[in-house]
Amino acid sequence: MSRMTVEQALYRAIAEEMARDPRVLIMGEGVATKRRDLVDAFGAARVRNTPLAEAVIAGTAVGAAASGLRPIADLLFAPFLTYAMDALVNSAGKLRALSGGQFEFPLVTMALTGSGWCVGAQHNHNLEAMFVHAPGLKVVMPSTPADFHGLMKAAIRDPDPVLFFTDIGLLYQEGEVPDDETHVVPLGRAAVRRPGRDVTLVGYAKTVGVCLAAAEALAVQGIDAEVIDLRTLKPLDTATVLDSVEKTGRLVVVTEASGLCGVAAEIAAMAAEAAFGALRAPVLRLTGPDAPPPASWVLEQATVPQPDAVVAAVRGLFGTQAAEPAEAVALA
Amino acid sequence: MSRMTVEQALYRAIAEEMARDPRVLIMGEGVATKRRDLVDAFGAARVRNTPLAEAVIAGTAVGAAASGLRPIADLLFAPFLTYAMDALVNSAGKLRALSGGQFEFPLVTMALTGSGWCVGAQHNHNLEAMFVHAPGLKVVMPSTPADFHGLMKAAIRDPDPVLFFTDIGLLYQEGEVPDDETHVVPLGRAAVRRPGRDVTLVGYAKTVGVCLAAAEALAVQGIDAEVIDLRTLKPLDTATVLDSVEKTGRLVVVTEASGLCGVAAEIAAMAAEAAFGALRAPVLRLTGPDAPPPASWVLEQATVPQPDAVVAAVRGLFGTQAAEPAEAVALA
Amino acid sequence: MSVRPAPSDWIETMLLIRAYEARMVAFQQSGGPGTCTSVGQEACAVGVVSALEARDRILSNHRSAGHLIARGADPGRMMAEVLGRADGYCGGLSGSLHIAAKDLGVVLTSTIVGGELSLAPGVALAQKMGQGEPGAITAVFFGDGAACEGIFHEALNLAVQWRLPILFVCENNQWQAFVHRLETMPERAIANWATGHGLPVETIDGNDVAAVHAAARAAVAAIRADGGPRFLELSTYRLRGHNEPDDQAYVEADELARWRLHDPIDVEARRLVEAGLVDDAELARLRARVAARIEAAAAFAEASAWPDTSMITAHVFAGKGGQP
Amino acid sequence: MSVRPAPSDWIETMLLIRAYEARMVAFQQSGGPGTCTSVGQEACAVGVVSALEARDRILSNHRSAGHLIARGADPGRMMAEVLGRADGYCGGLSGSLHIAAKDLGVVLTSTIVGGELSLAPGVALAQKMGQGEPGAITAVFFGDGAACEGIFHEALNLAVQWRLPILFVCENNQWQAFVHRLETMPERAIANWATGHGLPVETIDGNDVAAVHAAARAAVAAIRADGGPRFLELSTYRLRGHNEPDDQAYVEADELARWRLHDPIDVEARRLVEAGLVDDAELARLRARVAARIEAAAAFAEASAWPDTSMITAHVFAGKGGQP
Ligand SMILES: Cc1ncc(C[n+]2csc(CCOP(=O)(O)OP(=O)(O)O)c2C)c(N)n1
Ligand SMILES: Cc1ncc(C[n+]2csc(CCOP(=O)(O)OP(=O)(O)O)c2C)c(N)n1
Ligand SMILES: [Mg+2]
Ligand SMILES: [Mg+2]
Repeated sequence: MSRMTVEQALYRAIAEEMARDPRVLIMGEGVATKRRDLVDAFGAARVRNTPLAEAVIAGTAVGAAASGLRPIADLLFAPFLTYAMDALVNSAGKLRALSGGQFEFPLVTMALTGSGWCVGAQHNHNLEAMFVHAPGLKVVMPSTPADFHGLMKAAIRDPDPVLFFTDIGLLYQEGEVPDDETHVVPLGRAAVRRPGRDVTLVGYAKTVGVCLAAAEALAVQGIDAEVIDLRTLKPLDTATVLDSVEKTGRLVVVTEASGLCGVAAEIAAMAAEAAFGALRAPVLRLTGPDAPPPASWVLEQATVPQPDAVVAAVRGLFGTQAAEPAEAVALA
Repeated sequence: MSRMTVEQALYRAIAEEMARDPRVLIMGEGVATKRRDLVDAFGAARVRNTPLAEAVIAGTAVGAAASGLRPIADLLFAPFLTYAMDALVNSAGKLRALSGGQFEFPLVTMALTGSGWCVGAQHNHNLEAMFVHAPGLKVVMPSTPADFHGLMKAAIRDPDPVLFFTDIGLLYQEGEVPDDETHVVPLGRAAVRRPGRDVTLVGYAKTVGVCLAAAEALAVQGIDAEVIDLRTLKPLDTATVLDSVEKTGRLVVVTEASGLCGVAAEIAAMAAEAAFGALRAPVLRLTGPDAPPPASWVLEQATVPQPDAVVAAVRGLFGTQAAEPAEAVALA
Repeated sequence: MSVRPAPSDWIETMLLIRAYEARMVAFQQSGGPGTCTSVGQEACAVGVVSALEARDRILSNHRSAGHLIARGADPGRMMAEVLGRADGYCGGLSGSLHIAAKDLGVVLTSTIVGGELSLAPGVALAQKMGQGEPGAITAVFFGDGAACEGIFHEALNLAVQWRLPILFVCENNQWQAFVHRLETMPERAIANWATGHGLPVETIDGNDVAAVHAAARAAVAAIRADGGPRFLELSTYRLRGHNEPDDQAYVEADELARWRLHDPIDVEARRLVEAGLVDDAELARLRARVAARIEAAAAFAEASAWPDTSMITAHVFAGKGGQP
Repeated sequence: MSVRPAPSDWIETMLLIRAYEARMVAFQQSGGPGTCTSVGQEACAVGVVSALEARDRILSNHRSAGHLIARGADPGRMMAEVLGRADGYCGGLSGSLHIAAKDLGVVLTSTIVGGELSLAPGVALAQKMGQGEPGAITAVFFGDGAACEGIFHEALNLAVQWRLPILFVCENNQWQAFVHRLETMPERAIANWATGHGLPVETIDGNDVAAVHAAARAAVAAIRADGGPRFLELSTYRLRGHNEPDDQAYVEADELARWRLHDPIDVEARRLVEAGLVDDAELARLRARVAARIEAAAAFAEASAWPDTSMITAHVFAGKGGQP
């Protein structure tokens, strides 16, 4: 084990995969400037600065992936993906199926999002659900340095297009990462971060920490919460969530992304469909507001569900009081 | 009342609003060629053919809306919106809030989607949920000629950006439309198409007809289904859905769009949250598959939930059998 | 059929494309799916594809029949695809709008205007970085309308900056669906825009197959020599509507009539006759031969089975059964 | 302060911009938010904005301080916005990256590179169609990097086709965040690309405020005269990093040193001194005056309250409380 930040874990994974597979290359606006280490190790041909043109950066990654390379496209911040949507949604996500399976798209796109830097809604927009909804794409959004390392390696090795989102608020968070170069975390497996009997708290990225903090507070109050880190948003590990709900009978989904048609909605709907018999209380969603994340520090903080709000919501499930509307909670 | 197709109702609404408000203009790739009637009535300045460039068409609509005009941008088919995402998601949806309320964006974008023409996934992609998830946008997707007329008029008059989706399968469907030019259907109100006591069927666009057909079949079998047409997907009329579920205790959501993080997920999650006490059975989603809609007629048909699948699912809610997975049903 | 028609095959290949599309029009008129035909643009497809080799890659768009047939695609499997049948090149999932035939090197066909331009640099980058056969290049076909999309410029700039082996082929057929290109761009826009990106640009009579071939062959040789991109603007005309059916009511009659007199098949036939290489009887034999092929193809397509509904999800992801 | 600095105000306005940004750097170094400064580009902002009138509209991007101050924005409210306070131009919701001041005609600022280019044609279309004051035009500021985005070409082409009253102002500061522009485009690319679209293009020394003003004034007059767009490429240099903090380790020292010798404030000061219009004492007085204004502005900003959390949703939609 070595202690490192999420950012270090990410680039260690990329460097390991580039060393392992000569077909892997990385491109983006400034990647060759910012990662001299990769240029020195793997050469300018495999570590490329690009023009400021997300549409063709993504399209080039898609075309190259279908032609034998394994590109990683660093698109910087999630809202910039709006320029890359045709290549990702209409080409990478659809041309395998539309062609009757003739093409394969082993590519990874990287993007930052989430609160933490007060950069406002044109840099901070948790739009991962758009890509979960679109067909043919996989979506990863880890919470620990070890998972950033292991899931990035899995994403690079995966035969399908993977959107890899990094929560800005976690970028410099430290944790233990296995030294073993063969450390890979398979896509599509959630992690139970804290076992519990009474209620299931589901989160991903920075809200995993929120759920764990809430669970500690709840423990003191005699409520034993199980905390699940989704890690991969598509394919979604429904079994782990459903098993937990079957056991606890209560589910609270906590996301920084807004609620409407978000991942929280999917988890809640899935439970109401497949674990209904086990549910003993309403399924709650605590999410970011349905609003563009503002830049002001105090406002940005308020867009993230806080542990006390999770605690209050869970207590509501055990008491008689009705569930409060999710946003009000997020803003409380 | 006059009998007309959805297409006729749409353009009657546009013509009425252009006559009523000189700030309304329409632009798109070929609109001035295809709608000579509008050019003749309102002049070339207000009915504009554009270059083949969705990003600047949408951006121009957004900029013009913030500057005193009321543009309608015809973007043809929903998948082409992927080129217009920055203008719609990052500008129209965010710049009002990010600027502290300095700007207003009264614009409408039009796009076709859905099965019916066998055009494949790059023309047929029900991605409306992406815009429901994004902040600051309104989304409309009607099912009857009268609603296409009344909701288009409301959309054009609305101070916020509205994405108006037209189900290809409904375009030439006929129905009665009020002759009254003041006929406007307010955004944000669902319609109960068929009152019922036993189960709530929720759909929009072409699946409203699917639900109504299923309801007829269920009636014969002694099950009295209530059918709700959402009409507006954002703002969502949660009250009408919840009131119905409070009454029936059973909910089946039927959409052509895929399920993951779709509108069906939102409706199901909302019910599991706010109507849990009333629910007597799992909340089911019958949706299109999580796959790019194929072109082949037989395959395209199979991507749309059919009445018999809805009937089977509802019967499952009354019998003991467990709910089948949505896609299997959709493909059955 | 070879992936590279010899000069002596050009006329028959153009006739085959014309006959194929005439048959698709008939299919549509009898209730079949509407297609975007390339009637009038056959010399672009044949002239360029005949200058490529098997190792090269081709990207196309919604108007792909000519490119596919010139490359040696089986009209029967193409028709089966248009009809949504199991024997189609894409198993019926694509239909007419995104037909790809990887075995023939026709890859990643996209019907999103500009989609082919976003993907071509990646295909060429893979070639440059040692995937596929050495010296291979990528030819990307697109229209004058696609040149209005921002991605056109992003792709050209990247190809120049990264020195990618791409032959950009703009089939300027004067129309962008229902809009004449002069409503959307200045007269000389396409060549001027391309020139602004600093790569060699040529504007050629796209209805003269020999001229197109000569320009394409020279451009391909130049790309193989220095690895950098080249650009061809082929001036041609869409003799039929944007897609079937389309009464072309919006088309200026004189313009259409002028271009009809310059039909690429007539141009080539005249050249061959004047050069004494074929006579009218030979041309009649060729027409009969392609007609027979197309009838056989249509019969094959109509006899082809519908795909199984399991195909809807069979290829969404790489995993078993198309699952993630 | 006027929305249109008179020639005699140019130097003070440039000094004010420089002092404002120096203060933002200090804020960042003491733990405040990092900003994208326009140090070295002050002549672009002052030269162009001084050629505009109150009726005109301005679109800007992430590097907007110069444009705003030249237009007469209150440095105190700008700082308050950067600090996320209630008195900021956007109530603290924007922060530094998308500051708009509608009252001053600085509209729809977008930090999505190219966003301002996508929106400008619509603002100009509204002017052309009678919204706002007659004869008004739209000036859109963007960088050399934005010219690499496809939307740049879509916007120029639309402006030409629709004859929109837009002054395109490309501040070519040689850098695109951490990438030198010569890694992304040919040497003369920007002027060549713009010229390819068929509108009048001029490349000007962006560090000479008088030259920028003269070119902008002529372009604005031409736009008002014939209603069509004009394009200015202002050659300048980003003297500091992309955003704060940035050690510029990746910047070639000689290039930076060369441009430092051509600092736009020094250029203008030299011109004024040589013309006998100001002396060093006067310059010192001006520096002291702007320093005082900036300190007062900083005090105002730091004293400004944090916005209420209700503001997060207050302006999402037009309805009451920002609700749909
Ligand atoms: C992004 C996008 N916008 C619009 C369309 C609809 N459409 C299909 S073909 C076409 C015209 C394309 O013109 P051009 O590029 O000149 O090719 P041509 O059809 O003339 O061969 C249009 C507008 C589309 N398929 N994709
Ligand atoms: C679409 C998009 N891509 C990337 C970024 C990140 N980014 C912000 S400014 C910048 C450089 C822009 O360069 P240029 O247009 O020359 O403007 P400058 O910063 O030099 O003033 C980049 C890459 C962004 N904000 N938007
Ligand atoms: Mg064309
Ligand atoms: Mg720059």
